[in-house]
Amino acid sequence: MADETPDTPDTPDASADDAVTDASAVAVEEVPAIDPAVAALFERFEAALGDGVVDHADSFGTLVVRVKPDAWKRAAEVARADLDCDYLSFISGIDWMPAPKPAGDEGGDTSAPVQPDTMTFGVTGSDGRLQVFAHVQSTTRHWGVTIKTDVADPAPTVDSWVSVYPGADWHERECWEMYGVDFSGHPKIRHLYLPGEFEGNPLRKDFALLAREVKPWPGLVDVEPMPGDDTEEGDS
Amino acid sequence: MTSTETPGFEVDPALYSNLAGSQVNVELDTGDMILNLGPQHPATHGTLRLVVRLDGERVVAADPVIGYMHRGYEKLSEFRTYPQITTLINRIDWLSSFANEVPFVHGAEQLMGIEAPPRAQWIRTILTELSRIATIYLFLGEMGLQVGALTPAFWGFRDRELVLNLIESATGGRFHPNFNRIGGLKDDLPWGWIAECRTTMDKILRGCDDFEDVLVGNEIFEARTRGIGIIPGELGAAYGVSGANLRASGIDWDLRRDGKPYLAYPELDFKVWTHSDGDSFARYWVRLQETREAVRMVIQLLDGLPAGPIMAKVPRIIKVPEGEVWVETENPLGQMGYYIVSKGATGPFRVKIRSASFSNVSILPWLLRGVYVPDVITIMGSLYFILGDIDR
Amino acid sequence: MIVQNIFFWVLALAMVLGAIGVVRSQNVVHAALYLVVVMAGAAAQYILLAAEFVAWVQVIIYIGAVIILFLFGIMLTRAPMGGDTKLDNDQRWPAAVVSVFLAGVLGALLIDAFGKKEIVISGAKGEQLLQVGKAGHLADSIFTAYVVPFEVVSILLLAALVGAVVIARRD
Amino acid sequence: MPHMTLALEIGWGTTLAIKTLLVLAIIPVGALILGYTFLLKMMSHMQSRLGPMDPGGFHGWFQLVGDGIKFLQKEDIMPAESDRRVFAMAPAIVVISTFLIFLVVPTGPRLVVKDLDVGVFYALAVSSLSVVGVLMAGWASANKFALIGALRAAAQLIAYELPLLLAVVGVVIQAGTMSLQGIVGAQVDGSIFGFSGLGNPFILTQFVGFFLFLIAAQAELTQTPFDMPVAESELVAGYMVEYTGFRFLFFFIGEFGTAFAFAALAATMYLGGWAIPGVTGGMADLLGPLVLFVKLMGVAFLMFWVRFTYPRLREDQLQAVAWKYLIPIGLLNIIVTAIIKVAV
Repeated sequence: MADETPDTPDTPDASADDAVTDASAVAVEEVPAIDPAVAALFERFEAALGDGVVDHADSFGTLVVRVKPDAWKRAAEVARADLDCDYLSFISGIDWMPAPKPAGDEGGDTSAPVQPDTMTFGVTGSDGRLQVFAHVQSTTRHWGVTIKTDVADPAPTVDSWVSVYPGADWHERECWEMYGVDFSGHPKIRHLYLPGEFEGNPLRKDFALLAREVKPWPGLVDVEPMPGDDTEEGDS
Repeated sequence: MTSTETPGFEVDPALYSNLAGSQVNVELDTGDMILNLGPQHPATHGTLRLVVRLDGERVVAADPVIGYMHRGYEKLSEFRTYPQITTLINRIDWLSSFANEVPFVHGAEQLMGIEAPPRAQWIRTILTELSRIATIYLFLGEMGLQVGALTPAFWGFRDRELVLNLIESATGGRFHPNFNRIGGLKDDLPWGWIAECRTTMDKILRGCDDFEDVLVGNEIFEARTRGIGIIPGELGAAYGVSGANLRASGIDWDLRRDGKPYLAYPELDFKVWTHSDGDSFARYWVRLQETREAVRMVIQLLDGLPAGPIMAKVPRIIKVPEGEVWVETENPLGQMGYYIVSKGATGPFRVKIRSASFSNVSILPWLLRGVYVPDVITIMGSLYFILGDIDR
Repeated sequence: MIVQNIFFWVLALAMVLGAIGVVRSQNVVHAALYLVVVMAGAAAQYILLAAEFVAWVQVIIYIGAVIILFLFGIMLTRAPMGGDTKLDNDQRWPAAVVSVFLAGVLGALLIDAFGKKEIVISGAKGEQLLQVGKAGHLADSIFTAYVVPFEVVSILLLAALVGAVVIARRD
Repeated sequence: MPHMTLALEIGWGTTLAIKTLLVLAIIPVGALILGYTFLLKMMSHMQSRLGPMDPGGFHGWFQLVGDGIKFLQKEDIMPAESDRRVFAMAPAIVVISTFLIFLVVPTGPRLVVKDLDVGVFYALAVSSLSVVGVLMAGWASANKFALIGALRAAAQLIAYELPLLLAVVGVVIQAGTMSLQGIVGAQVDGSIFGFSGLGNPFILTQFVGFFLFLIAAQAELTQTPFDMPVAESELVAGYMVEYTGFRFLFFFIGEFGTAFAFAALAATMYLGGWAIPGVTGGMADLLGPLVLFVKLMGVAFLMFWVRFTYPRLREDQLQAVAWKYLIPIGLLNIIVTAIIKVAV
């Protein structure tokens, strides 16, 4: 999958002055130069975790590491012990599948801001549509690392972090109900936001947003002109 | 008192086990009681439900039940364009909505590779600090209300109004300014605003002194808050408790100083206040100092406000290149972060919203064990959460 | 005298009804509240007997403290809302017999002892009686004629208090 | 001239009616005065509130009337699970106990409903009745918050009745009587180090008792810092949480009426009551109520000042304050007073 992984677009700050009229042309694919601090952090991480690491990247100055599913909990322990990441920022999931368009192309684009139809996997890639990712930080060293791992599509399961970071409790409950990812070792996984009898995993891409089904996205109309951008007045 | 729970939000069933029925107790022990604090309760700032199991007035176990206000912003964000999302995220922490916009807009700007001009950055910083003052100032008053002193709460509302007026006159919105644009700001500051801001800052400083006189120096306030709800720093961090709550536990960590540089903070001179006790009093004290510090920062910012444009050159239809970015800022309630995944469309593919109160509140079951009912209110008040920030 | 007698009978009726309410009530809290009626009736009877101080002692001790403690204890341990049926049992008739018997014995005793005695609260004798009921006279009696019993009772109560604390301690 | 004497010699029935009417009127009026002066005006100034200063024009005089009308209009709601009879009776008991206190408060040499021999004792005894009403309200509401509030009220009463009594005992010893009229008389006739021009207001000799009394009264009235039974931030309104409209108004009147009564008691016992030096006889009867009212407002000001300034103690802290400090201080005060009384 790595071949279609789009790497971080190299967009130095200087380009801000250039008037970019067509944003789609910006996505220049280029191998990024890893920040030395991030590289050093990754070396520490890899030294401790060993072959659990699948891939890594520097995403705007933040180290993103993808680990093997069976190394997920070990990654947390390593982050906490060897990287001094004592602070748990969040644990969440991501569904890389493009959202289906139930009404078809003729019925108007219901999944409004148009997303690509093909499945792509973002930074550090993925093996399947579902991934779990977390961000941990150090309050003393002031660095942070995003850790990702792949989970199986049917019956996704991954180890719980509760024993490493007690705060993982609620995050994992949220991830469980939103993505259907089970966390083995979690003391009592149950609904957090949703009522007990709720069915489905709302944040999966195939879970339709009812409001959009009822009232389709009208499309981009009446774009407010930006200050200093009075070249194209009127409707779009 | 049966354990039958009406269909709805799930409560930890362990809370309901072995509850004494209406039978006569031979021993002197009294039966445990389940008390629902909320979803409608004045101390929960919204619709948080806290199910506590009580032995007399002592809490045996507590389970916060959230989700009564869950609006699914993460899902909604996948169906909105970037400029539309700022309208949504305004409403996460509705007391400091301007500060919510900043990290998101900042993230989108990073992905697009543009940077707002310095004047816009400084005005953003001013408004962020003003939101911080507005939010925390209300806390300073409301904390009095939580421990039973009515008067400071009104002072809090009174002076916050002045700050809200400032925000309104600059942005047009008191609560939901929606003032940030990707690449800058909607407008420049109105004429006369800076002078107005300076007078207001003076009043805020005086108000802080009043709070110090009425609450911090009060024996009853100290008796009610000192040693109540102690969060050990290490445990707090592991729970993801952030902001003043963590700094009150002696952890010297402020994203404005220690995080990736954002806005005008690297150019400011400010002190990060910490307290070693980690109790409710420490949290109050740290926030009090932070309000003063924020006033100092606003004055510095007003002094050094650069001239120039307030908007960078950006495309009319915003399409964000493919990529992922994690942005985090030090918001009034703690660490606010967005993990934005873009696939090159006009809207994000996935937005993970990391809100401060969610993690701050998740420590409650641990923190509330063994305290008295009045302390529950003190602790919840001193953690200072906004329901929108928990439920998103 | 007519007025006093009318008040006496009205109060007595209220007290009897209250007392029946105490034992008949299916709800402990109601029973305790009926007990308030009985106690208040007793206090009013003291006033009729010109024993003003005792009357208010009755109010502050029995209603203000004892009943409050009853209610406090009931509500703390079990506070059934609505009718609680646990208070009834199948020993009603024996209980009725016992209570009628007790009432008969007590009534006979009282009539035998005080039946012929008329309480005069008017004229010189009445004045004297009013003086006896006053707090000053009571205090004089307690601290002169009855000082030893008073102290003994004090020590007894203190011992009971300490004993209660010891029993209630949880260690 | 029978029609002339008719005006002077009023029959006991008429007196009783007048007295009853007066007592019945004094509670709502007193509650209104305190509510207006302190709750609306003083608190509004302290808290920079705009609302209560607005209705009716001048200083928001209409606010309290408006509040009253609002309460009367509200629907009378009883919780479905509540014990309806007990629920309905509870506010009445609270208010009645307040009414009864006023029977013994003298407002002039002859202006007293009934100068009981044990006046002080009587006042404290009937004031403790209100807790029965509070417990009834809390239990009958079928609401856990209400129940906790009621239990707190009961626990508080038991803890605070003692310091209250002990504080009063000092005054009783010094005056040598429990009659409130007698206590006023003792203060009028007393002298300070031989100087009798001002009498001897007991606040000078019994200032410890005065503060004990004020603190304990604050607890008895469930006012901040001892307002745990109502504790609006934790128990929402404690035992009153299920009450609406007229029944709630009863509690409100009871609360402020009792504050009025306790301020009157404190003014009578410690500040000389209706008496001002040099005024006696009919003039004192005429000025007495006014003088008492001024003193009473002074005491009430202290009470409400504390109420609007201080945070609330926790229940266990309250018990600690009562048992560890107030009761020993009260006992000490009695001992010292008694020794001085016997020695001098």
